Amino acid sequence: MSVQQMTAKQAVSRIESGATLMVGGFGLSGVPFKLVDALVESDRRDFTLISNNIGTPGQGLGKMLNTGRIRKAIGTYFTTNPDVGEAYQQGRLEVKLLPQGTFCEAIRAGGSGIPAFYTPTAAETELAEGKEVREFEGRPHVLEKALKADVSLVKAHLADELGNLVYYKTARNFNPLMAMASHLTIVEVDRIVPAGMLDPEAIITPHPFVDILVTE
Amino acid sequence: MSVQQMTAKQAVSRIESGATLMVGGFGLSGVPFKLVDALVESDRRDFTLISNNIGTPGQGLGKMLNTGRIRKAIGTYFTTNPDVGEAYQQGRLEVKLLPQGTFCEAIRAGGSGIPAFYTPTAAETELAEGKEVREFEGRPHVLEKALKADVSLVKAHLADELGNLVYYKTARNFNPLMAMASHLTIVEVDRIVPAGMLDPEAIITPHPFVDILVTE
Amino acid sequence: MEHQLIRRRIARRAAQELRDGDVVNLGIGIPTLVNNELSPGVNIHLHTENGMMEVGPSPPPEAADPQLINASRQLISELPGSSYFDSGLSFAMMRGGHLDVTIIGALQVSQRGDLASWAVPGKTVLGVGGAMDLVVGAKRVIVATTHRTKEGQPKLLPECTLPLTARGEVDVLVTEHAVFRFEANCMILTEIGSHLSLRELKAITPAEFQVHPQLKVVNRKEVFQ
Amino acid sequence: MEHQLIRRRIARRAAQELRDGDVVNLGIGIPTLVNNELSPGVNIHLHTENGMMEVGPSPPPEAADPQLINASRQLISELPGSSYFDSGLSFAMMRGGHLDVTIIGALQVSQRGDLASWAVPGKTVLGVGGAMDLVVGAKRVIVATTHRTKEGQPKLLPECTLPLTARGEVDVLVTEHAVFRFEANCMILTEIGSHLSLRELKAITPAEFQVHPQLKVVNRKEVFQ
Repeated sequence: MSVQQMTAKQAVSRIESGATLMVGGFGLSGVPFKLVDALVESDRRDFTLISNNIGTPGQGLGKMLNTGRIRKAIGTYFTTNPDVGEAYQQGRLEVKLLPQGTFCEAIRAGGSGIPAFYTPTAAETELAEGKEVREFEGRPHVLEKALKADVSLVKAHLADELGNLVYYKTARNFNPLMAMASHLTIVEVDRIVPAGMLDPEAIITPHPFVDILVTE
Repeated sequence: MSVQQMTAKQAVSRIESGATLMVGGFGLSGVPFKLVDALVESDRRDFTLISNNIGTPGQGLGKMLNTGRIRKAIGTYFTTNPDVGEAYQQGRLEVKLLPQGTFCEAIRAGGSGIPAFYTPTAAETELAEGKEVREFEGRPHVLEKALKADVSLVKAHLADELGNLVYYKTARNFNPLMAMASHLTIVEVDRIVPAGMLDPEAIITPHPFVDILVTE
Repeated sequence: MEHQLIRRRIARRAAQELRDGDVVNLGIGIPTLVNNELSPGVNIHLHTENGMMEVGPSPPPEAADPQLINASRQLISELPGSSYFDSGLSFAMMRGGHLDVTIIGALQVSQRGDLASWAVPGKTVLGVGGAMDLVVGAKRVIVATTHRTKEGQPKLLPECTLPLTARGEVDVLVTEHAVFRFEANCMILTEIGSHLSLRELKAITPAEFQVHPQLKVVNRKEVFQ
Repeated sequence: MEHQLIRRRIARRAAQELRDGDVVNLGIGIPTLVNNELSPGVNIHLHTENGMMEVGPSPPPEAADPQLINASRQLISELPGSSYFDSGLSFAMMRGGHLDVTIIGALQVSQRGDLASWAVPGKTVLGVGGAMDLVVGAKRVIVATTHRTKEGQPKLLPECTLPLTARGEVDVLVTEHAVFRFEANCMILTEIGSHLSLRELKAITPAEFQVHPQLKVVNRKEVFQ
């Protein structure tokens, strides 16, 4: 399908309450702030959020947390926002913690048609509790399931009109993985350029992964 | 470890007879011809070859086949070289066939510390015979093991002095995956440029995957 | 040649299944002809599994680049918006459901939508390529094939006798005589050429199929040309 | 501050474990100090798990770019030969054994080389980050930590009591008092500061360790400074 261009508000209107959302970014780098803000301004809620962290207090995804939109968070490092701990303690937020490499790999798997894989990471630790363990090459490995979402909110630097994406420095992080792993991929970009303006060798996310481009 | 620069002859002298080799290329595009030729000129033999195909008669890996260096071939499409069929029929060559997506994913897994994964591809077909099958989301999936090698022979376009790589058009194919998946990665490049000359956003294989650069 | 004309007719009819903007992978054989038979106003995005999107046409000889090929090892060209990626991402795209359509050839198709397309009878089978991943992964699988083999053997069967590419993944089957759709593993005839009767079609089609209540009878000269 | 000096000494001693050309990931805390304490002639390649190789130093304020950060969320800069990649490739690099060394902090280390570094006692544990993958994947795992906690509790124990990061993966352990190596799950003292006796070291080290026959006694002022 060809990509569509629209405003952040129009784009987030495609998201339903109760959806599973992936949101890119590490710390505050590579977060699609406009899309997150538009979502905060909408009436949508009750999300399962798949994101490495939940911003900082009142910033980025922190806004979504503080307005009570997130029911469950799957990620690796929520320690940077003390509001997360508070919400968790008060039972307002369910949290599922994964090692960061497992988190990445599960999202890539979700986007790649791989339902599950084995990883040595977290074997014989608390984070492997309740998970299947199996030995390969004499070492215990944990069976991890793919992560998929209804919608991904992605931050890229430039897109061409077809929806091909390039990223910016360490703002790339989880964004290309999440762009692959959901039914609807909404991408906030700094600028849209004509087809042919991006180096074909340097395109990180080819357009078949992308559904909607937002600039505003 | 920092990369080393040397001739093709010096590089292939690091390869031992009986080694498992990965060799990049799809058809004759992206094949490291100089490295293959240097290997054919050496006295090394008895290789297990992991490569999508085995060239064409007398070209590329076809030379290795015709000089009796390959004991076993793991790949996806050997039909383009009739010599492969002949060697197989005469019992000179063992062949293991994988679907191309499984082949790619197994190599990526090998380079990524993932020992095994499940894929829907080939489920309920002959190529799944003898393999573990498990249902995910109501669909049968095949358990596939990672592929790793002692040595990878890779063709890239440019390298910088650190060993960062960029590729050329569809000659990229399996090369970046194979660069990750072996103990020793030898890369044939068209040219080596000073560090800083490649766009950091466009580097496909970062240098930690690379051991030896060959230009000649 | 009559044979070439039949292949082109099949390709043209298969092309009519494509929608504007579809991301498409074309297999070896008849499917490669589809790109020349697109309906007016339908622009598709061509994927090749050796690692490229927006595959352009064969270049003039002086512009040909032996490093730039498609999965059929044909020389191709770049278009505005083309991108290159490694085979791992290419197959992730396929297996992960990011291709809208694959059009693929067949040796046999069963009445429940199984496909056999890789293992030729009586030959040592040393090539499978990307077909299994394509058929498992693409959102819609369109088989474009002659109704029978060159030797006149049926290809549309109750069960495939050749090794399977995938089970139950075919969505649409286009031959020079008819179009079938598969729903819940049932084979449904939706279109038949006016040059043959339903009885004649059944005689050359061992597969059991239902006839769609709104069966279209189309003039082969018009629609299949 | 004595505490800052101790941290720097640990970092400097850990830095001596690095070889020229090593690809290195530095964890949060004392490990981040290692890059300023490298021995002359030792150039390392710094990896940050949020997707960059050849991490450069903190930029001057006017050149700072909030989108360019390391895994500790500190502002960093580009060097010639820097590359960016997604988190998936970054962790593939780690887990796949392509990093030569990780230097990482610790809450506890056991005598068989188990590491506990992520779950702080008495707090809700809501962050694990990349430590587990780093420790499982890097070819050499160097722990750089104070010998005891700020409260004077021992960190080097027969068994970790805190949740594990990984079991049996520590190769070298550097504290302000000593250096230990782990071989076949045995903890071996290879170096001790001249400011304390073996008996004093044992008194603050509940972990059982062997003493290397060529134990080095080093002047803390010289080597640990």
